[in-house]
Amino acid sequence: MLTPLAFTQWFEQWSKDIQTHKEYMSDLDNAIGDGDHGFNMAKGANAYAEARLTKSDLAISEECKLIGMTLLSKVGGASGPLYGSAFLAMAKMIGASTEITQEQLVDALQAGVESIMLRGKATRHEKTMIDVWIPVIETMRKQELTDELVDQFVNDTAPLRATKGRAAYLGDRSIGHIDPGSFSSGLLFKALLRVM
Amino acid sequence: MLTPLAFTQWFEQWSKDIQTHKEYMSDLDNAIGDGDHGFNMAKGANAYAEARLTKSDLAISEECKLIGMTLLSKVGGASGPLYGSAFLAMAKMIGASTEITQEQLVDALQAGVESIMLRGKATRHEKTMIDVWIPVIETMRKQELTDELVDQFVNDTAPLRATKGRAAYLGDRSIGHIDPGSFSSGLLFKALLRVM
Amino acid sequence: MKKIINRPEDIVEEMINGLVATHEDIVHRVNDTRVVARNYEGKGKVGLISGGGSGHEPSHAGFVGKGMLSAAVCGDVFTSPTVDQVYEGIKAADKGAGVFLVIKNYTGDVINFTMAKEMAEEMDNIKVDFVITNDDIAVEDSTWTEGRRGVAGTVLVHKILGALAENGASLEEIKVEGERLIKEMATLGLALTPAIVPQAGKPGFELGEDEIEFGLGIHGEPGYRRAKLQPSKDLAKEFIDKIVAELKLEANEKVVAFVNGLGGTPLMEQYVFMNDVLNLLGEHKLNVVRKVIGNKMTSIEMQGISLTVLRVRDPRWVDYLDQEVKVAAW
Amino acid sequence: MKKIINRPEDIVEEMINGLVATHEDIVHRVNDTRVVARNYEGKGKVGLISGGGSGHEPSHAGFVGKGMLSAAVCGDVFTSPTVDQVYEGIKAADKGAGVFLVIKNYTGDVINFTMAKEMAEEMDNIKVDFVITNDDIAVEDSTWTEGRRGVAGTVLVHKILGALAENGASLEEIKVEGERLIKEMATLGLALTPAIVPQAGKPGFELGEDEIEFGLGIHGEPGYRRAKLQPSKDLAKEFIDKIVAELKLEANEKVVAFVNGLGGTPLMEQYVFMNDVLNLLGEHKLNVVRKVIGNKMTSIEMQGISLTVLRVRDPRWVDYLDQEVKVAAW
Ligand SMILES: Nc1ncnc2c1ncn2[C@@H]1O[C@H](COP(=O)(O)OP(=O)(O)O)[C@@H](O)[C@H]1O
Ligand SMILES: Nc1ncnc2c1ncn2[C@@H]1O[C@H](COP(=O)(O)OP(=O)(O)O)[C@@H](O)[C@H]1O
Ligand SMILES: [Mg+2]
Ligand SMILES: [Mg+2]
Ligand SMILES: [Mg+2]
Ligand SMILES: [Mg+2]
Repeated sequence: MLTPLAFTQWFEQWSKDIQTHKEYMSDLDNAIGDGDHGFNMAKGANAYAEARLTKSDLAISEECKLIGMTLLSKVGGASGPLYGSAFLAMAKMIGASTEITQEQLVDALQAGVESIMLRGKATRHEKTMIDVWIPVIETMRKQELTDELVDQFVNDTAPLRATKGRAAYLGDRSIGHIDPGSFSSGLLFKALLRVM
Repeated sequence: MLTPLAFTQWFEQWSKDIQTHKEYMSDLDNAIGDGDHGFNMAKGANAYAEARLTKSDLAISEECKLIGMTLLSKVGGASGPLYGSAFLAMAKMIGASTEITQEQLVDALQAGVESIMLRGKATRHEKTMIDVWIPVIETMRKQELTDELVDQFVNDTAPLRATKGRAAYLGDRSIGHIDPGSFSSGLLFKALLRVM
Repeated sequence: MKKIINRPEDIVEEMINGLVATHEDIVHRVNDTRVVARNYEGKGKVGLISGGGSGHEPSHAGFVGKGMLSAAVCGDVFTSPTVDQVYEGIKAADKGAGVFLVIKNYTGDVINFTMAKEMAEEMDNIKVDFVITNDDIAVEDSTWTEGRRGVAGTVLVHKILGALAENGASLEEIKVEGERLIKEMATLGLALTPAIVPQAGKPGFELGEDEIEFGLGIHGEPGYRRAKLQPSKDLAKEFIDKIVAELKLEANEKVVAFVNGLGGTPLMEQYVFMNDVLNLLGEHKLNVVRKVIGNKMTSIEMQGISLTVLRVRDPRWVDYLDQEVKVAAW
Repeated sequence: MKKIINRPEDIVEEMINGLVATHEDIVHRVNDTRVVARNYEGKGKVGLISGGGSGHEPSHAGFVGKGMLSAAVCGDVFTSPTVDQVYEGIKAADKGAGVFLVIKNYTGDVINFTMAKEMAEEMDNIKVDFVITNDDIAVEDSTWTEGRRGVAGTVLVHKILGALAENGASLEEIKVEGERLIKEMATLGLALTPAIVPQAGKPGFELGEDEIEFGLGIHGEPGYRRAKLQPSKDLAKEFIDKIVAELKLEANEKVVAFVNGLGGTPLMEQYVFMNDVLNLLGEHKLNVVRKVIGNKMTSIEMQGISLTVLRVRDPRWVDYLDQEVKVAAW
């Protein structure tokens, strides 16, 4: 069972990891995008940490809504509203539950990725964060997710040719580079593994 | 006696020498001005060579007027009208004479430098071409002018502090650099020595 | 990085403050937002909104004012503004006749603007519609990918739709005209030097001493080809051949030529380039009825230029281009 | 040298051609000259002329048109135009009421313009008068030397005298106002990077990666001090302290603040700097009644900025600044 505390810890861990890797993520984005992904996410992580300070005793869905609204209203770019809408979809799916099972969590993540796909008009294999979310969800359903597998999903975005996001403008030249949004999603799921 | 041919040869020699030293003169100007003196003078020299092609049998004063008008109408900057007005003043002084003595030449040069001083509102020791014209004229009167002396007058501008022209904006920092206009005037007088 | 700034993280805030103070007769900042809105807006007029990442000045706030935009929403440098900021912009621009969004085709812009549209529709009952500009033909178009980027041509869309809105056109009419317009324009750009995003502190890419990149986007997105620096004439020819082919322009057609400076290229070079452009368009027997020039859709301090050609399908477009405006930068 | 040009020796010709083609509704080129003149000029109106070396675009041709200049004379890059070209300009601008020259204080400009004045007076009986702008307080003033340079403040002189001329002022009235104006303005500039004169092909000076130069002229003439790059606030403070002292500005006086980009500095930074300038002028309790911003008196692609402050001695100056114009670049 996942408690509200687990969600708080999850997002706090993710925020820290984003800060740690912000330069690297911007470098990844520099190679095939506009070089701001790390800064965008770090801004969001900061804003979340600040917003979190004034809140206590949040239910799980409120916790998801808080991070979702924060990313939506502070990050901008493509990643802000995509992550934002994913967390809002998760909040909606989780509803009033005070604790949730791992299965319920996977369902919520599924709702999240569907929201990303709808907003981003993207499917799998287009070299976006979706290419981490989908295999992560599949593997979690089988209770087989590990840090190594997450890293593998992230790295598997490198050989893909981007057809969505800024990297799509590079066509074939996007091949060989890890997708920055996939990396930040990788951090999200590794942070989740630590609190589960 | 100086013939019209001598004047033609004089100005042609000067034009060539300007072409040869145009980069160097612009470098001098770069140090204490805006770096165009060589290009300005080269443009004038080219225009003079071209204008000269369509003329023949010019009297001395016509020859002076041709180079004066050419510099005035093609060079711009400070040096164009200053040199231009000097040659026009010389033309006026020489008048209808078909040949002139060295003394008459010196008088003409004196009229020339006075025109420069009037237009440039400058006197001696302000680190301008005037600092070559005046000692050259003095020495020519004594029939003592040599290449070495001309070079010395040019080099003597280096220790001066500029109070006229663009170099004046540098104040003390103009000290130690040769004045570009003095250098081109040096070429003028060395070319004159070759035809005298 | 050499810039006249204070802390990189304050640049957008300070820029907006400087901008609204400078042009206080034309625009103001909507309190506590990243929205620059015009001072006087006709009642019952459709609001016209644009925006995007900052760093493209005078786009977009420089085009806010009578006859052009109603408001501009300023994101961080090269980063699309957030949903709630666009939503604030929509609310500020709404005078009862609906709000029209001019969105440049970037994932972030499209998502944030369209989510804001949904919010305004659902929560405030404001009618909102939009057009997505995609004039940059450097990137191949395909419905399966992101499609083409929206670049300098967007400024012509602001001007023409701005005039239309000022003249009282309905949201539907503006939508129709917007969709027609974007089909008739094509842009290509090139860069001589990269731009430095203040927060990154280093250039987004590198170019050799004599190298240029054709087809670069306004955020430093890679272009279609690197090449040695060439005479302006040859650069103009490369662009015009591609644009004429893309728009299938034919002799005697009327066009607008827009030479845009990317920020670090002086007007002197823009005029030299325009001279070549006009000569070449003349060789194609095109009738260039209007010329627009200047730094309008920039990429911070990038040295480079873009050329936009608009086919004048409708003679009124020229009237709309000519119509008087009161904005900082047209 | 990375520039969008053809042959360096053709740059001014091609630029002028591009310029008059782009703004054909406002200006034209006087045949076989380097003179850009306005299309419509009131009969019996004093002609107002400016000019100088090229490389300062949009100065000066971008200010030709109704309400500002009658004609601009374009020299080679950073080189004063020749006497005969200025003379052509005077003839083009003369409509019977005389011609007024706005000359920036450089030996070359002063000599060429004043010799042309004499030619026009003697040969064509045209009444000509002039003012010599010298707003750059970076260089110490002295009647024994060249005095101060004329820089960006010249643009404000064009605007105010242009309005006056348009309203039918006489040559004498314009002279009086011109002389009053130049006493009330002061400018300081700074550079982050040098400019490259196309014909020279290399920078006129060098600056370290984190170095700036205070007081640099618009032709790359050396300034008064090299320093490390500093926050915009501190740059603004250095300039404002010097300008306030020079003009002896006192609390509650009315001033105009003009932030000018030198060519390579994006508008984003200019607004940030303006924000700091306005805050500091506010601290001095000065009443900034008008703000002007943009690349108006540039130095090719130089990155840098200048600040001009004009004390409003006469309230009509503000009206003249506000008066409508039809020019390419105000
Ligand atoms: N259409 C899309 N669908 C899903 N994810 C996307 C899409 N476009 C971009 N992304 C994700 O967003 C990341 C880029 O985010 P970021 O750099 O913050 O925004 P921007 O591209 O606006 O600069 C990409 O690496 C990718 O994973
Ligand atoms: N007021 C003056 N009187 C006499 N000579 C001057 C004056 N000002 C400048 N000069 C001369 O002109 C030279 C510079 O010429 P040039 O570089 O062609 O013109 P500019 O200074 O307009 O760029 C100086 O080196 C100096 O010799
Ligand atoms: Mg990015
Ligand atoms: Mg010089
Ligand atoms: Mg971005
Ligand atoms: Mg010069």
